[in-house]
Amino acid sequence: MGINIKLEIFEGPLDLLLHLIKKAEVDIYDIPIAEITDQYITYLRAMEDLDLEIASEFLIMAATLLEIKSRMLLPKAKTEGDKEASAEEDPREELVRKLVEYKKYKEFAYQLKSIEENNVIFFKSPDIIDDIDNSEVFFKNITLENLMVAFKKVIRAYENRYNDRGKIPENIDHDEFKIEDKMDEIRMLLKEKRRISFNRFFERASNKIEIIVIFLAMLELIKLKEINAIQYESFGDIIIEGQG
Amino acid sequence: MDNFLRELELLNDDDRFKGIIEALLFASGDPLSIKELSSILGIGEKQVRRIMDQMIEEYNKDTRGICVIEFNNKFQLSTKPEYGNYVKKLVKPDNKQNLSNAAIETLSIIAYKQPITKAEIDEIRGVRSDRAITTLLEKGLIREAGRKETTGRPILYCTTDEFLKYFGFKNLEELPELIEFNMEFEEE
Amino acid sequence: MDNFLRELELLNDDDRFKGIIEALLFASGDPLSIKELSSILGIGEKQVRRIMDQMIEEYNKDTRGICVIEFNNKFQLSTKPEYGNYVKKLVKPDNKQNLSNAAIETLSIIAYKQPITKAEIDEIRGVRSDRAITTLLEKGLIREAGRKETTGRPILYCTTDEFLKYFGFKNLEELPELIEFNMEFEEE
Repeated sequence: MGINIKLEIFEGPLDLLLHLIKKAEVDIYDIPIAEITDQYITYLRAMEDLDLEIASEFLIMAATLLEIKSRMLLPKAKTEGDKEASAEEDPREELVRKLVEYKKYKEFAYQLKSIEENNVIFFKSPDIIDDIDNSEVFFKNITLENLMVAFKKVIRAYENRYNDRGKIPENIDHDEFKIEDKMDEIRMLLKEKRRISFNRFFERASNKIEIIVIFLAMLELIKLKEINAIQYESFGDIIIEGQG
Repeated sequence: MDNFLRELELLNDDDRFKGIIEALLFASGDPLSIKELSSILGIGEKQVRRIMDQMIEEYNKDTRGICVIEFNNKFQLSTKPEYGNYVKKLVKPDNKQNLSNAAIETLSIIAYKQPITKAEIDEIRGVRSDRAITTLLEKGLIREAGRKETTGRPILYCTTDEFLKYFGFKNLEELPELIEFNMEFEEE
Repeated sequence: MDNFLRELELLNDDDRFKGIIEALLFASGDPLSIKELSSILGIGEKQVRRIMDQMIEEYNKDTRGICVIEFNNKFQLSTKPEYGNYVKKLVKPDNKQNLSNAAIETLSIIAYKQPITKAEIDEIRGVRSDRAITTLLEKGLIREAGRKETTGRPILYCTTDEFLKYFGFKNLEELPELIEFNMEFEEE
């Protein structure tokens, strides 16, 4: 038929069928079964071509459609011309019933979805209510362990943020700076440039603690004979020099 | 005190009770039932109901950013939906990832046909709904509601208070109307 | 647009802004500064100030159970103190209560890093800790310990004897050790 089928995600065979019916602009109660069956199968083939896994439900529906199609081709049983009776024997009836039922919920789901999008509401966490009658406080949820876990979590989160920003915070003195790290930094700097003024190492330090840690790292490297500190004149600039 | 006087006094107190109820709902954060409010305030449930109706009305004013939501005779304060986008700038909605199409389809069937088994849902949707059901259970929008007395005694599912809250429904009776209206609209 | 017209337009919007501000204060829980409100609403700080003054006034009405409290140009919603006795009835019969996660986090930081300022705690937690600090002060788990000799001379906080008693520490040196031990244990 040469229809260009736009691949969409369908929730199931009924969803796909509804889509095809809507696209063909035909009455759901009088589906041109041959046409719709062809389109349905074309769709499955397209899925196959794209190596999409076709759920078994889709295949079962294809079989059902083919069965209905062939039953429609059979000569009609001779009835007394009673229209109602022949309508009852319509092989599409069961399928139509299912489609109509499914459509009802699909529409409802659509409505819920739009409510969901518009009903963005927020609540407030409960107040912590004081019970002043009690001189002694008891807490259900804090033990020493809780406190430590909370601390670990908060510090870890802080460190992650700190790494992300690459910015040194103000006023915080804790074990942010490790001698090992500073030793690595000094090694790196001396790799780029063999001789560096002593003072330059401290230029970017954010606080006293960091300065001390850098200094300790330097002493450590001197002890390990990885670097030399040279002062050419009294009170003159100290030059740090790498060994390698 | 005779009845007439008592009634009069209570009426005058309504305003004060409104203040107290607002304080209670605010402090609680969680929903409070008519029963709880009635017992804390020391007034009848009917009076609580009347005051709540007035409060819900009064919160509708434009100057209010919060409102009283009601579901299953419980009340809770929440921000108004129309300001949701502003609040989002400030507070990350926890867990407020929108539901998948499969989940919302499944939910709409459960909402309307509850209590219902998985097999019955699968039959209506024409596909399996296991994943959708798990998601809905995790989100607290549905819950298990006993077992159907039939072969295999399958689990029955129904919606929760959280479901009502999530979609802003007062109670389940509102739903059929919604779906019926939807159908008529469709037919035209 | 000339100034007069602009002023007029803004005035008409004030009511809507009041609603948005109430929603923001309600959902945030933490205090919000004029600056933050101004940036979220996209209006000037002066206008925010004017609206806040009106709001504070309006909340004084008897029918309101909550009010806006202001400190340091920051605003927060709170239940009115006169309804405290009713609010207390919300507390479950047993007198054990939960400390919020914010309070536990804040307490753990103060315990380990004391003396420490609020700004430093905020920096570590990445959020404001005003409410948590107030709670901990009220519970007697922390106390003010002088001021830091730096710009603004901020208040320093440290834990109290009550805190030690509660956890049975002999002295504070025990705490870091315990944490260190625990951390190592965790890494394995």
